[in-house]
Amino acid sequence: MKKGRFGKYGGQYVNENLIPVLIELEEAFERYYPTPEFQEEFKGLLRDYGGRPTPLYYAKNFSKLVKCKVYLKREDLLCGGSHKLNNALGQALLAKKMGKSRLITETAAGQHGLATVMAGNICGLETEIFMGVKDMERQASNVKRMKLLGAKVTPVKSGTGVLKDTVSDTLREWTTCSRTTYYLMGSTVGPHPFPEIVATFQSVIGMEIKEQILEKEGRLPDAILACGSGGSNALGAFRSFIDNKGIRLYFVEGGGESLSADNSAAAFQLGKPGILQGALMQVLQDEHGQIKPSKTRAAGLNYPGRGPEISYLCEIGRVKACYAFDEEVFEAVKVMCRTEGLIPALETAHVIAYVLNHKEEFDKDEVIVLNYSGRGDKDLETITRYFYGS
Amino acid sequence: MKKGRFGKYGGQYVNENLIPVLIELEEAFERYYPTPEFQEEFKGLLRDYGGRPTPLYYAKNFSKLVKCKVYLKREDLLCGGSHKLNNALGQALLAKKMGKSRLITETAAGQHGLATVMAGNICGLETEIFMGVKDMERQASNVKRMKLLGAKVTPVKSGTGVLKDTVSDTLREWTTCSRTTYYLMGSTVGPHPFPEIVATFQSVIGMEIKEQILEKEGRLPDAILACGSGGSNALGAFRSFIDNKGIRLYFVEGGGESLSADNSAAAFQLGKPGILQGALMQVLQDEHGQIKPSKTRAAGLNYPGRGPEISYLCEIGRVKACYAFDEEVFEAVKVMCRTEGLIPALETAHVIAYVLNHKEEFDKDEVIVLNYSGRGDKDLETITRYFYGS
Amino acid sequence: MDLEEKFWELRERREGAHMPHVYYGDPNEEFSLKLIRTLVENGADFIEFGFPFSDPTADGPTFQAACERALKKGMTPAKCIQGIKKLRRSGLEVPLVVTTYYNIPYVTGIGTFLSEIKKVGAQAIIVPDLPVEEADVLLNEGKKWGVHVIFQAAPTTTEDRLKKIAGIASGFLYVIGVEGVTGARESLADSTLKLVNRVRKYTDVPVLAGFGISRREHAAAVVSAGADGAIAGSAYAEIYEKNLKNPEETLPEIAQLVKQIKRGCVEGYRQRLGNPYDH
Amino acid sequence: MDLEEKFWELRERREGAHMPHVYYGDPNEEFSLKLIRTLVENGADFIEFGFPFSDPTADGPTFQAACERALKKGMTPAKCIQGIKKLRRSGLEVPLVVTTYYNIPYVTGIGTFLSEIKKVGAQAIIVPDLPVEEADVLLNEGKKWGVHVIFQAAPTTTEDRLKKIAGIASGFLYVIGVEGVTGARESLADSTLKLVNRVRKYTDVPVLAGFGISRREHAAAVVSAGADGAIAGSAYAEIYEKNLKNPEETLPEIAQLVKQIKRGCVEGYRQRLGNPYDH
Ligand SMILES: Cc1ncc(COP(=O)(O)O)c(C=O)c1O
Ligand SMILES: Cc1ncc(COP(=O)(O)O)c(C=O)c1O
Repeated sequence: MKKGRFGKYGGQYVNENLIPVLIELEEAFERYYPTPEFQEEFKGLLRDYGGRPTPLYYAKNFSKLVKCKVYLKREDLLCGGSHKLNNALGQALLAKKMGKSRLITETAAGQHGLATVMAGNICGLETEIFMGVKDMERQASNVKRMKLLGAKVTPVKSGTGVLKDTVSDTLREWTTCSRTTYYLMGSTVGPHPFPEIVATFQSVIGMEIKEQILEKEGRLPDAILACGSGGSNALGAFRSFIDNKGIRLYFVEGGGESLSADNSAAAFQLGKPGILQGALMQVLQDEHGQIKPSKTRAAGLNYPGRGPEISYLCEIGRVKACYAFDEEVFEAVKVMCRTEGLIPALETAHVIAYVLNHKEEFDKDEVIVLNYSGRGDKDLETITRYFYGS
Repeated sequence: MKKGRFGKYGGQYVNENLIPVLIELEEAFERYYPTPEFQEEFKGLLRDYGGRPTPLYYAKNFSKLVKCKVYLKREDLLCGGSHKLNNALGQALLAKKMGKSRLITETAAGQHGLATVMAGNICGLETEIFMGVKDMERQASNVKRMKLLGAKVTPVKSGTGVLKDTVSDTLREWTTCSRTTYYLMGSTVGPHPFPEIVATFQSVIGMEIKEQILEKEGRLPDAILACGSGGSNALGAFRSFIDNKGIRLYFVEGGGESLSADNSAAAFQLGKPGILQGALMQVLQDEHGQIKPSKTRAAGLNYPGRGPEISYLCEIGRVKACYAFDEEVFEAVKVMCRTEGLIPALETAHVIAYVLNHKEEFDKDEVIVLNYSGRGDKDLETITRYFYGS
Repeated sequence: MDLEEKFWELRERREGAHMPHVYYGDPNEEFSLKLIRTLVENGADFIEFGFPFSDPTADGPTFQAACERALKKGMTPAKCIQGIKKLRRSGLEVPLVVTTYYNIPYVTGIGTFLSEIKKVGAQAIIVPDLPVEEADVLLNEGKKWGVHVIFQAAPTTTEDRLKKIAGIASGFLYVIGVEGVTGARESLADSTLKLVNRVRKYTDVPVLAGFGISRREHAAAVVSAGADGAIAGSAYAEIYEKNLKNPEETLPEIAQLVKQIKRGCVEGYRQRLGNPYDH
Repeated sequence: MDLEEKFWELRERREGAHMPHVYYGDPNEEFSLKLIRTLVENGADFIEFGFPFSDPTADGPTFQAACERALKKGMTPAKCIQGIKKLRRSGLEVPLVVTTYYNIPYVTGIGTFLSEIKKVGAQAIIVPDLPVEEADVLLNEGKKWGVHVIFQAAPTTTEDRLKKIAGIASGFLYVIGVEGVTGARESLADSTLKLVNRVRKYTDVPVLAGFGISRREHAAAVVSAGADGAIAGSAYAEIYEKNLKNPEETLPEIAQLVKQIKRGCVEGYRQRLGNPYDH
């Protein structure tokens, strides 16, 4: 496969100004990442700052409902409350090695923005976060967190004020300052080498799953499931298992209200290949090639594109593309609360909902792993408003 | 030392109705706790559900400010966001072994209530949480979390609607239902055997510190510092080191606004020995023996009593009793945010403030450990209102 | 008059004893003095004289509020002691039993506290948060100063401990009728009756039953079941707390209730005399 | 008229070229048609005919808003093609350069798209999010259909890549003057001038400089520094967007500006002829 490509997906579809910095980035990643110094610093921070390894938890009560053995890979316990820090720490270290003095990024749920400013502070880098005005309202508490940590949070009003518009604005900003500034991409999207870099930093998830499940069960799991939009937590969990064809992989995207027009974020159901924000990938778009806004209650899944690698893996059938509707997702939150005492992020609740509503796909002797990508603190308002109306 | 006593402190000062259940509890703890089955289940849950061991993080940027080597024991990364789960899981398991069907407890910051309903759900026990009306306002987000997890949250209006009143009400409730219901005490306070049970379950913190610091530094630390009111996180951190007289131990309580009348929670500075809610301990009280309400912005430190064991250790000089004022505490939050990207709980920020304001007590060759008891998500509103006014 | 003497007198009169429980200073001192006199004039044989405490963990909402009001008005242990003195000076003769939580005598010093209440004319002390296991100091000082230390037995108390409590009981034994805290209750728990009988196996010391007694029939029931009398407290407070501005106006109603409950104590005693389980 | 021919003609006339950039359909089709005619009548030598795209990542706020307005009004690639057809039918002769983001031709099929724009009379295409590394298909199809593929060079472009870009440049080379996105700017970055000179080392293909040009002096400066012309876009949109209800009213002002900028192009060219760095 050509470098930067996953099948036909991927590439570097950005304006000329950014190409040199992408080449510089690719070189820097290849130079620094494999060195023992980088590995030691990265792994040290993941362990001591981030709290890795995160546990693989056998959810006994939840398993009873599903009628098979369900393990949760507890990325919610990672510092910051989601898997995002794996990537943010890795890239912030890389930015420091490259001599950049500033990080910029975009965020939707705020989880990635939070992870970025945390990593920035650790590495002594300034941080500016672009966030859609609508998301700033929906995820107000994460805005407070980012500001408190010292990030500049810049509201993005263009478009509909959600993630897609914010990525565009961050790319624009990067065009003006790429010599000094590092764009810390938040998911396995964007131009090469971002999808590869992000997946590599996230792949620690799957490596741990492998070791942990072997220790607990003496065998590999029958299936691994993850939610996603760009695909970073999913690829992080899947990468160690892709060659092992016997292991079923499920990718659950945001179904939104319904699969009817403009009420969904289910790009694998409703989209087609297209170029958005630097890469060829599966994208929600109209028949003319205009990108459609996505819709889901989970801010972190509210992106019309699927990263190149997950697009490819779903296209070739290695990963099954699934979805869950908002209503099912809220019910899944409640089930996880009551059975295991855990409030999942709305994003994470998609994978829980899928399992609860497709029990028949899992045999009673099977062992399955849900990548539990984040905790629901950021969604607390939304969830309580949904259930109690205030 | 007499069982249930730490020097003169401790005891079982409760009404006759509760004595039999306390005896039953002591017997059950002595019977079940040492068994391999209990240990395995407890440690398994702490590891896979809770996320233990929590990291010991060398805070490089923060250390530069303090001018000695500062490690943070990251209890904020424990599931639920504070050290409280160590104890809640242990006692919930014990309650289950004792055949109780229901947990009751009181909470101030909401952290212990949260930990209790989590543990309750895991163990299949009903949960009722008593919470002062004032604390329910101040810690509204934790109330939402507890309700979402299925706990019944009962407002306590008596007294001034804070922790002290809530403990009394929970004791009263327990008097009516001790045959079926377990009172899951949240700190190292209350009648024997609670202080011993809670400290035992929390002592995992210090055992891990010992192992981790030996691995990282090849030696034991020069000092360990913890915040506290009842003392559970402090004793958890200290217990492994008490016999090692060369290690300085610091206990930081809530100084509140000032040490002048009724503006503080600094019981070691302003209180004297007395009997409150089941035990003889250091207590804020007037000259007639009426208990005084405490005052601090940190809900979790807002208790007029210091548990028997920490009262004793401070009395004999093994632990140094210190305090930090509210204003210093908010500044400390900011420093930790900026240097290490971490938002501490207001309780935890007391120990950070103490270190920042007493640098001269720590030599530049020294290695010190701050027990980082919890994250600040629950205090986000209070903190941002303090700094930004809204 | 000492407790033994009083119980002797009541036995002579074939009456169960009635001890009302009052938190002194609620809502103010003068009212408390009048209340106590009213209670005694209308049938109270003993007075349980409560020293208000900030955190009365064995008390229900009625008495919590009573303590809070009294403390807000500036009530102190010293003023309580003065209150007893006033009552004695004004000729009150019934035995006075001081009730308070352990921190109050603890900060004064147990011996000092007991000597002071003794000096002004109290005969006994109840400390609801002090089980026998913690009571060595209080017992010693009580003996030294001649103050009875009254212990409680509860429905949850095991046979072993009941024996122990009965063994050191002096003055009388306080039987807590319910698993719960103080407070008037509609129906009298079965457990009160059972517990009175259980206690009887181990001691001849008089037994007073309390918690949840608010009516004549309650008193009659516990006394006929073997208790030597009944204690009621929150039931009285519930009357005057409805008119805190002019609590004196409620004294006639309180007088009625104390008469009723005392009547219950008498009836119960007479029933018991015809009762084969009586010894 | 093809690009070469146009540049030949301009050289003959000793003029720098001016290419205004317009997003078609903003705020509606008729206005765009009038705007383009106005621009051409007042000095535009080429028209950069933008197909609006939902996510124009190389465009600044002015053109983002332009795309958004056009799309909201229902603009589609098919209508854009019809627009070109209308312009040609009405006699417009200047070369037309289509600009759009890669997804638009991609979903239609690159070949189909190029054949269609060629058929209606466009001469070239600019795809701002398609660097040379990704351009094989577009280049092949461009050759096949006779559509120039215009590449861009930027201040950040390294020497190696500049050589490569210059090597495959056809029609003209688009020099991006600033590290940034489209949008009128007050002062013309030094970097534009430097980059024009850097490019000149590697190619004789005409060079048009764009991004940030909004005044006569800007145009004069880049052309005198060696560019063959200047591109301006947001500067025009900024005029009519102030009066979106009646954008036609702003056409005189736009006419003035295009005249000015064209004059700058001419002046710059004449200066350059006396310039020792000119080759
Ligand atoms: C908790 C959580 N899970 C999942 C996602 C989706 O991102 P990705 O597809 O990159 O894993 C997000 C994004 O914000 C998130 O916050
Ligand atoms: C984060 C945190 N730290 C410390 C404390 C104080 O409790 P303790 O003294 O039992 O450690 C609390 C209590 O709620 C807390 O939430």
